[in-house]
Amino acid sequence: MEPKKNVWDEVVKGLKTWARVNSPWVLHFNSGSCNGCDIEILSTLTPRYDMERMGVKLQASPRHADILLATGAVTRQARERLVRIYEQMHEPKFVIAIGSCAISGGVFEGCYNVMGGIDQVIPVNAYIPGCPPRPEAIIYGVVKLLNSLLPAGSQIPAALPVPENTPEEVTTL
Amino acid sequence: MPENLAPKRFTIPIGPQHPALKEPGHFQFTVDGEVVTSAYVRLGYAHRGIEKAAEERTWIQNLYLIERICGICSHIHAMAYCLAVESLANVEAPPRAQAIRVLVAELERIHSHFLWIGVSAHEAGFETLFMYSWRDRETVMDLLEGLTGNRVNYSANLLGGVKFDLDQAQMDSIRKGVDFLEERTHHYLDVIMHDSTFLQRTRGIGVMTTAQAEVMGAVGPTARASNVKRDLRVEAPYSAYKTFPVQMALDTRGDLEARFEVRLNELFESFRLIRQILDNLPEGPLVARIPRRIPAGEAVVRLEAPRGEVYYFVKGNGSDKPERLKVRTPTICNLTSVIRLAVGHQLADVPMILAGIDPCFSCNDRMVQVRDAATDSQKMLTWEQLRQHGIDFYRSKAK
Amino acid sequence: MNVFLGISSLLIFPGGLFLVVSGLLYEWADHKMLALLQNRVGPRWFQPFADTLKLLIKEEIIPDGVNPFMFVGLPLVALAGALTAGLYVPLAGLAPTFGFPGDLIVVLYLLSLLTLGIGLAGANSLDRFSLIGATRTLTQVFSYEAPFLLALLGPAMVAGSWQIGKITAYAASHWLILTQPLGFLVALIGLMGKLELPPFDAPEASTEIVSGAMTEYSGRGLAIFNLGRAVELVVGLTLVSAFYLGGLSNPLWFLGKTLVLLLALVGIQSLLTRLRIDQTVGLWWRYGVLLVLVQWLIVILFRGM
Amino acid sequence: MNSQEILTLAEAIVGAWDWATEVSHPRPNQIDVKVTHLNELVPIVVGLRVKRLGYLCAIVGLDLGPEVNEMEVLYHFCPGDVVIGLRVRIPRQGGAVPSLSEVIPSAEVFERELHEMFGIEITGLRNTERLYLPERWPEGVYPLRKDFDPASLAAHEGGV
Repeated sequence: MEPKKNVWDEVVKGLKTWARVNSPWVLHFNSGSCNGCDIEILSTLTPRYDMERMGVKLQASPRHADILLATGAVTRQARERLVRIYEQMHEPKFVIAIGSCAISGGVFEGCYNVMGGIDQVIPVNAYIPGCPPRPEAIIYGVVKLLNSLLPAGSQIPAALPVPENTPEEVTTL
Repeated sequence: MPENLAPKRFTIPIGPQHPALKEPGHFQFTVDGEVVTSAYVRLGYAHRGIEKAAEERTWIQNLYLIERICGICSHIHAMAYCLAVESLANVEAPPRAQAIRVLVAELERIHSHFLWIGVSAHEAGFETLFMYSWRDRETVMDLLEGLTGNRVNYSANLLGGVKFDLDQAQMDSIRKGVDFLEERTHHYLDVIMHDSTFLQRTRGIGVMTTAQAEVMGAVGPTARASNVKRDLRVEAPYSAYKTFPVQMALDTRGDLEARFEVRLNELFESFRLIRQILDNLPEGPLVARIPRRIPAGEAVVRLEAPRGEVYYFVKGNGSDKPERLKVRTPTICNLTSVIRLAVGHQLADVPMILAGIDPCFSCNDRMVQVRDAATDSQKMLTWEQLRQHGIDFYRSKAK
Repeated sequence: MNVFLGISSLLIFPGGLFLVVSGLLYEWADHKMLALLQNRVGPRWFQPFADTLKLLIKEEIIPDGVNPFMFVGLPLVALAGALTAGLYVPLAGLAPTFGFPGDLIVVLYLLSLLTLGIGLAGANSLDRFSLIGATRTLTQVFSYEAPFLLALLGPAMVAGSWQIGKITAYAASHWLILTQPLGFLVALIGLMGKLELPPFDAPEASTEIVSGAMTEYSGRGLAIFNLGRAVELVVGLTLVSAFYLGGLSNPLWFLGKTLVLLLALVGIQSLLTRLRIDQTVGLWWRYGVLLVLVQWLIVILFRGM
Repeated sequence: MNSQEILTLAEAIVGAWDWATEVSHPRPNQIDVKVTHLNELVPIVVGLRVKRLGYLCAIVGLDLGPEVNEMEVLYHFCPGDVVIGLRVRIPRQGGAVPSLSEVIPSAEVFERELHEMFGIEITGLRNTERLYLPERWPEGVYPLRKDFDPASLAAHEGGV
């Protein structure tokens, strides 16, 4: 028989996910990228795209971060630093592989010092393709990852008022 | 406190993951209190083995590989590679293509310098300048996107020419964008020369004398800030720089403030050049035919990237794959000199000194300078060994 | 009845809950104004609440080579210091709940208890960044503490008592910002030093020493330290505005005054580059102390006449 | 000094009295010098340096392949728009090249890359630690040689 739904558990679980979804602190690690993706990540924090309206803040230490934005095909030298950084992060943690190098090694696939994608080293929750992906794509990827944590159907409130005449499919992320 | 950690001195690892570096580089600074006593760099985190990969790809496939050596100066790398291959096959790109290449190179220089102003302001802790300069940088990113379709890695080059053309509307939008950027650059130049707290972090810090810059082989704005006359666009003009000459922006003080001012003064030069190119863009085709098999031979090409002189060496053996491709990037020359400058400065100045040369590890990681034994940074060397090694190194070097 | 009133004033109204909530809201106001000055959109109003709640439910890791009792205890001590300081300060423009002659010194001591907690937390770990961060935090305490205290003692001298209640009563009648402008300036800048707002944020300069003393902390420890900082922001703002901007008044008008003060802080914050630790100490001991002593001289001469 | 003067000056330095060198001009602003005796390399470089032509641009290693069993090291000095190339041929196994780091400090970096990528011995180089290959790169494996195959790399490290 399905356990009786205890209202108090529901509220606590809802509160927890609400907190995690609305304050995703981000850490960026470049494991051998051509820094095209890195400057796009930085430009998501600057005035035009500004991820802080979603609560995203670039953190300095892996201990403070929830999401690891990993870019670049993992080079042999950066490999064990990436693993150590991933282990230093506290649960619950997520990894987003940004750029085609992070997904599959991209144009550097097959180079002797490159291990290929990030998922060969640490588990990855979301992939954002592109060389480099546009800042909008990075924001879309992060928001999609956050939406996946919410119970089905609900979404993060759009941080900006959506102008009236925008077509339907644009507003539903 | 465990005993091996109660030393007078620490080794402060900066990197490979560090908010000061947007790319992986591992610097170890031994500090006595707040003063740096010895410094060395261990890079190689962004080394992907591009030179080997270039030997297994055809000339055309290499173009896409070369563009991704560095995300910020991808056009300069592609342009250098194309010039090298064209000189091997002694094909000359048509004048219109050369002018467009120089136009995109100058736009990229603006984009790279604005990016650099923001990053080094962020290193100094001046967030507002970081936010403002990156907001203005979006203008030049839009121009580049309008021209080539992509904000970064815009692959404008083809072997023998350029991929796109400029129509009147694009030219007007470039002119409008350049006017706005020029007015903003005046504002930033004023901020950098007069903002007292910013001057406290840049004036008289990381001073490099002309002799030091000469001996250490510093290149680009870092060298020009120490009055070393090295600018390939003036000394050895290539492609369209012959028809559109450029003046060199020089400074004599050689400290961080001078490096800021040289880069900003260079921007005015780029704005003037872009307007000049737009006014008299030569007519003609966009691409010259180039054979699939490039004849055997060697070619050396040197270009002025935003960070300094980039050197390309290509050797072909008549097949459709290069036999050897060598790239020497500007950051490695500046890095060896700047690491020696860090000694004696406060730890707080070190990120600013590193940012002063606008390091680009992705370019640079094809090559690096390692000074300490290949020890894993986590293994605790006894501090005494570390410090002694540092001091011996510098005493022998200074002889 | 009196016990119930005491407990509720401790826990609910001017004490714990109200103080923490207003601290977080002030922190949001600080970030939002800073973002607007940098023409960014800035965080939503519930951002600090989400941050604190998320940090509280994060996994707790106690790194090795660290004294676990201090690792867990120090954040609590820091928050306790800040909360008790809140009881003696006229929050929301109402008279302070408790008061005794000399409680101004106690409040300032309790506030620096928070900074001491952060310094010790940094020194208590193996991580080199927190060691450097701890030394910087403590050196900075010695730089702004003296001028800040002297600047606050200016109004105390004029009011003739060291009890906050009496000083604010005296300040209600005459606006001390007009008579003691230098003292107000040093108090304002001293507040920025105490809260480690840029340009005085060398102790957690992210681009040099990751996040200073807080590098090893995450989860509960970091959340409690951030709460302590937020409460310190409220207490500091109410203290300076109560002394210099005309004492007590109805809560809405008092809220306006503290927000204007916060706007001034944010304005200075966004204009200046982070100063190196030796430059901050030099600035305080060269100009801070000088200004405040000149202010004292004027006050003594003027009152003496 | 315009490029013509630099060219004649470089020509004079390199071709002076009895250096065993063959000078050629593959391109207008370029001099290519084949240095046959290894021990003459450093004196020529000192000569260039003294006449202020010694801005070392790069050191290029060329593997001419197992059949020719020879390697070539190319030093490029680039004062102004002139490119002066010193070319030295060494045997593929156990070839050694004198280090220029005493004369030109910035050469140390280029030489260490050469040593690491081609396995060419550099006599007199102070530190030859691992440059930009990872710390656990197997000894004796030189990636830029023609006969390098990545499979051997995986076997060495167990596919790290």
